[in-house]
Amino acid sequence: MAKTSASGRPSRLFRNLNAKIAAIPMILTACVVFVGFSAWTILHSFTKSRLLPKLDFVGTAQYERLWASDKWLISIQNLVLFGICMLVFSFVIGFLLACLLDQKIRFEGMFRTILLYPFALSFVVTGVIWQWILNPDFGVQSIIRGMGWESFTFDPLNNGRIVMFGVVIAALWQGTGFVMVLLLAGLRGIDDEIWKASRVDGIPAWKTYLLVIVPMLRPVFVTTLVIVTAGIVKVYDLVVAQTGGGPGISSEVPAKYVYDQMFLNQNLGQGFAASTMMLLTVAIIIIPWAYLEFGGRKRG
Amino acid sequence: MMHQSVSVTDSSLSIRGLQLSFGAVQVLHDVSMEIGRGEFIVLLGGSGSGKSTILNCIAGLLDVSDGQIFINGRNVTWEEPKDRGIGMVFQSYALYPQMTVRGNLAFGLKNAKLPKDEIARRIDRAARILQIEDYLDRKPGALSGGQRQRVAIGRALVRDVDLFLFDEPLSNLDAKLRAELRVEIKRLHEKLGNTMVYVTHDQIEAMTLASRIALLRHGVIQQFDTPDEIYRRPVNLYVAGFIGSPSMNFLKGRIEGEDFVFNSHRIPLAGYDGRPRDGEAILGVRPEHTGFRTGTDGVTAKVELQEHMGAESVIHLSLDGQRFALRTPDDTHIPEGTTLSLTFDISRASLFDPQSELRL
Amino acid sequence: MADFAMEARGPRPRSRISPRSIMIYGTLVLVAIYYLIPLYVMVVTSLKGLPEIRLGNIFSPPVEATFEPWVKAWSQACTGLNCDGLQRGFWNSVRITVPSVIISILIASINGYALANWRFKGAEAFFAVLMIGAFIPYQVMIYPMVILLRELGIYGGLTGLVLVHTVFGMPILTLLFRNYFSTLPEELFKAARVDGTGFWGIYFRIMLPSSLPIIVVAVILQVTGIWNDFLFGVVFTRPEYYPMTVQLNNIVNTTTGVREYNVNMAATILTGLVPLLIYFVSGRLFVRGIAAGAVKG
Amino acid sequence: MTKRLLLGATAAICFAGGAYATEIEVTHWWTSGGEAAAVAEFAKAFDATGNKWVDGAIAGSGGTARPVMISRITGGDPMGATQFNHGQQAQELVEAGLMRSLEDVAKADGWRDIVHPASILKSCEIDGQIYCVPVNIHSQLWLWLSNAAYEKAGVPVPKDWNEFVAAAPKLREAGIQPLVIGQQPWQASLVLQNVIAAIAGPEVYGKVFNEKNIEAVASPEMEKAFAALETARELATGSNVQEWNQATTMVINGTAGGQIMGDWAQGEFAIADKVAGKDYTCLPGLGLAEIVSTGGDAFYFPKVDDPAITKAQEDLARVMISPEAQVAFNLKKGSMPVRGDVDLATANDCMRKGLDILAKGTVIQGLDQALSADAGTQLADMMVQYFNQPDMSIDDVKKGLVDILQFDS
Repeated sequence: MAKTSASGRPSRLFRNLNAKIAAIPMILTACVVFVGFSAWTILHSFTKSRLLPKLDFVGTAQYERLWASDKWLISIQNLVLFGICMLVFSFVIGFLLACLLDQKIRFEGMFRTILLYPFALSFVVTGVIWQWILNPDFGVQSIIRGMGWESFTFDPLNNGRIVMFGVVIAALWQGTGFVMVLLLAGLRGIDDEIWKASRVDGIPAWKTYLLVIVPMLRPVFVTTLVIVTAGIVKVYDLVVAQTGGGPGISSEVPAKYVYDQMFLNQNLGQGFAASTMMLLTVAIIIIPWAYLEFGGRKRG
Repeated sequence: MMHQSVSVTDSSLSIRGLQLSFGAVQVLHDVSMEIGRGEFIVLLGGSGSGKSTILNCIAGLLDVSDGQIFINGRNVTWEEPKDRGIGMVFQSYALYPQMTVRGNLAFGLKNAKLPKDEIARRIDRAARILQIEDYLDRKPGALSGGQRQRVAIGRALVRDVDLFLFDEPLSNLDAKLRAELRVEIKRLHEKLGNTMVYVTHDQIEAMTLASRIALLRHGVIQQFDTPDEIYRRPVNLYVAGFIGSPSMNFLKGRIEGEDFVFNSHRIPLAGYDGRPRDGEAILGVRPEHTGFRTGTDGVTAKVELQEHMGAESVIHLSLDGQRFALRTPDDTHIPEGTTLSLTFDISRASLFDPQSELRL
Repeated sequence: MADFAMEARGPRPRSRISPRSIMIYGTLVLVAIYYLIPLYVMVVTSLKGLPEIRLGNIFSPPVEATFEPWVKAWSQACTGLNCDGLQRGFWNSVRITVPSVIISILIASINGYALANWRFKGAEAFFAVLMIGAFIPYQVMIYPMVILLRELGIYGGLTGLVLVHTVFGMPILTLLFRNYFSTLPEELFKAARVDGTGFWGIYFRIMLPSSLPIIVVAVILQVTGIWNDFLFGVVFTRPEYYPMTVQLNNIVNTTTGVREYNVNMAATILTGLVPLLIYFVSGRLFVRGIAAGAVKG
Repeated sequence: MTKRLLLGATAAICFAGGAYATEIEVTHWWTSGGEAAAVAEFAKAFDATGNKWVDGAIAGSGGTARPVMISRITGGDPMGATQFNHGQQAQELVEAGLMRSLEDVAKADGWRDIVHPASILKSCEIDGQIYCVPVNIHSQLWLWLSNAAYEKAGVPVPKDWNEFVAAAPKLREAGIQPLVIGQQPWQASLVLQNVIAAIAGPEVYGKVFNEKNIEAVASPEMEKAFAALETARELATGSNVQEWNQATTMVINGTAGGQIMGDWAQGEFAIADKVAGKDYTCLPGLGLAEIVSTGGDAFYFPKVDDPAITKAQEDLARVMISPEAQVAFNLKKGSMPVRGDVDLATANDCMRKGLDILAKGTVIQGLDQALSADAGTQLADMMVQYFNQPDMSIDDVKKGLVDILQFDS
């Protein structure tokens, strides 16, 4: 395959030629879709495109409007709140469950399946079903009131101040199982001798988990973090199905803002500006990390 | 030793000015070797010395940054591994898990589109030589470590090539199997007469198998010579310290005329194999080249610990606060704290320049 | 990785009934109940008649179980003029999911293989871009994607949709395959090269046969994602290709008229059945594959 | 092109029924029982012309259906016809040359003479060309009252907004929610539209929304409207349903006194077997003014090359505006026909009221015709915030309204 020229050294381009050919779909996706489309989006965020994308530049007007918009600011607050809750709870609960399942218990497969099945359902389904369960008129609240506790109030979806927690409850129901499985898989990958060593040293189990196992699980945590965070940033269907952004606009999220601007308001420019801001935030967080994690590492 | 001197024209493998860098890190520095037909070359060194890297370059599994590689006089620097006429054996055996032993052996030959009967013939021969006929139809998962390594060797064997590459093939085996297979590899080499390049960190494997050893450190060849030469006349302190177990003892002192002056002792250098000059020097004496008797004259040292090995023993001493080991065929127990008077076999000792660390 | 042990490794409980094991099982049972409640509500509701739903509470079992809602959801519910329920979209969903899953996994596994075993200059940079791409909300990509597909001349058909699913599934799948392939012994790959196997030979004959666990993970992730997809299905194809989720949306999202909650729930369960089934069948392999593909970074 | 032909051929084989019929795909978001039945009338009438209606229903008007429609049209694989809210929303597609002008058909058939009120066809006109077929008129200006609720509270059913406000305390005492407003943004802006049109009057409404006259916002008439808005917020306190039909359900079962909603609410009453005048009362223009608004639906026809489809598009346009289809469709849909020369003998009380006003009363433009989609959504977002945040003052609404009008002018 290598084209050996007279000087002996073949052109760099032709080394691993097949590997490069095979990577063409990836390279095209990365360049055309992710870089190209992003550039297209950023470019159009400086225009006043409405129903159709047009190169009709208006400077930073879309961004000024974006940051003056209550809806956008609320969206961001909500996303931060949702993101923190999701990360903290899904990791803590997921890890605790993984540890429990890792205790040589009976029926492990059954428990695992129960914890994981919601992951197979779409967010739309999750949203609809939790909208129901949290409905104060015939869900949990009415059941508990029916049992005699008349003053019981639990109506997150109807209370703008706590609506995001209602969304978090549903999202956790769907996503924690997956986090649990990832971490469980990580736990299973840990050498048995670590456990022996910690038992010989007389370290209590919880301490071993916290001080020895968790640091060893770093790669799993990283992969899980990527998947969970990507899901958080993109959260849309769940909110639409569960609250529709309501009550009022108290459960709006950035992805929904983008979508609504593009398709309901017919203001593409504004939607693009919002997605550019999302993109920028993601890039600021991800690029240094991705560089450390995936870049600059060589085979030795 | 048949192949002590090799003419370039007869070389089976020739490496010229090999350089390799990963980014800013240079892994190999100007490595050159001429290897004759039928030689058994061992690349020896600690981890990170670049020994496996050289092997991978020879195999074509790594692209070199500079330099050339010739196999049987043909420039193969940029050839694909399969076209270089090599067979390779790996530490982890690297058997294809989903194929039977026969499948593993046949895989490369099928890729080369050899006729069926030729493939069968070669597999039969290899299986006979390696005594793996009985489990040709098993999968690698059903084999023991030793059996797997035989199959791995067989995979190189069936390729019917002149150059075999071994990448620490015995490291995953237990001590007993390792010793057995070592002998088998030696026999195999004598029987087939192929050129072999063998990477190991184990000096016993190196000493017993090699016709020549290339000792590497930080991607630089320290010494490339017969085991005997490396043992007798290490070119520098590193080589001297690396070869031999326990390691060579080093005494700091100076050369004054015909004597090596160490603390207040004068050790005559008569019979030294080399040309010492006056000045600072380090005397290297192997534990097995040190004699002793109980007594307090001359160079003396106190016994700290004695390791008994049945046939022989190693005595660890303190020589003016410095550690010193000696090896003796005598296994009689010498109590701790006994003062011994030492004598050195200067004809088999080495002197080094403390600055350049080179042998004088 | 081949002999990866799947046994639990925590400290072994000393006796069967100890305060410790009561705590463990107690917690697990409580959590399991929490997880099962929504499924229970869905099933129970789907078996009730509409009057019963209006009167009773959502947790009570049906007084008179009826399969009417299921029949209706599957074969009678109307979406627009077509009153043949979910079955209309079922085969379309299969037609979309099967090629999309196969092609997206094939391409992602080749990417992962090229990244893990044939690192060439710049490969990691493309991979990093791909990873960032995993965070971009899909909605943003709709218009440029429409333009791209139009220019390629594959807008509106299955090919375009398969391409879209392949592209958007690529980041996470490539990550998984790359991680998985780098856990396979590198010497195996080297041995194959010495044996004269090329890029594709190694991929098809060495790598793919060894990657069943991670393929299972990829299949589950992709089937779940693609089967549940609604947006791409409607935006990038014509009605003749509309997947089942379009009917589900039309049944569930219709805001005028009486809400037939029982039919909604039956439709929801029916739509979710395929991913759930794949899930239950291969759940054990899923954990194993995750262990192989996600654990080693 | 070959590919498209091939696909077309496959499709034809799949639907092998009408071998020579031209298939035309019609996208719309009418999926509920009543709506689908209405669409079926169009489909039936169209199929009778020898063509074939291929239904592309997608539930969820703006958010779901619109990206589909726009993608299909800009993606170069357009449907034969598509529902769109008429007004400013489709203008860009027309300007981009993606939509087909129906001017020839309209001229030939004299649409400008048939369609009543004329303003409804005006919304389809861009640069003097007709681009869409209006199919119905929905008035958004209605107050729906539960007779049962008032009976329970022991007060007579109000005849206008003022009585409604006066009766509210009695309802509260009886544990009934006086006014129910769903918490979706558009429902909140509907309330604003109603109070401005009914209390400030059609003239001021026109000045504010059509002319975007900033001074009009500060007029004394508008002050009254804003005061009514504050009252509405008070009356709606405690209502926590999301969707409009959930709110309507509360009116139906008497747990709420009234709801401000468009005439599509009638469908809900009808399904619950409630009779207008007996079980519920409908007040157009909050009972204060004889007005209806002319919101409504329209169909647009994307440009296609295929002459057969072009021909079928014309057939479809003619079918949609034909008197027979208009009657059949609108009876099922619960909306008013776009032509004054048809007789809806079977229309119920409320629809009669609407038709009467349409014939002689004042007609105003709906918000989605008067405002751009962007401004409309901004307005809705502001209004929903107003109804949900007790600390937001009416002055904020005034200021916000001015901003939005300036933005849109």
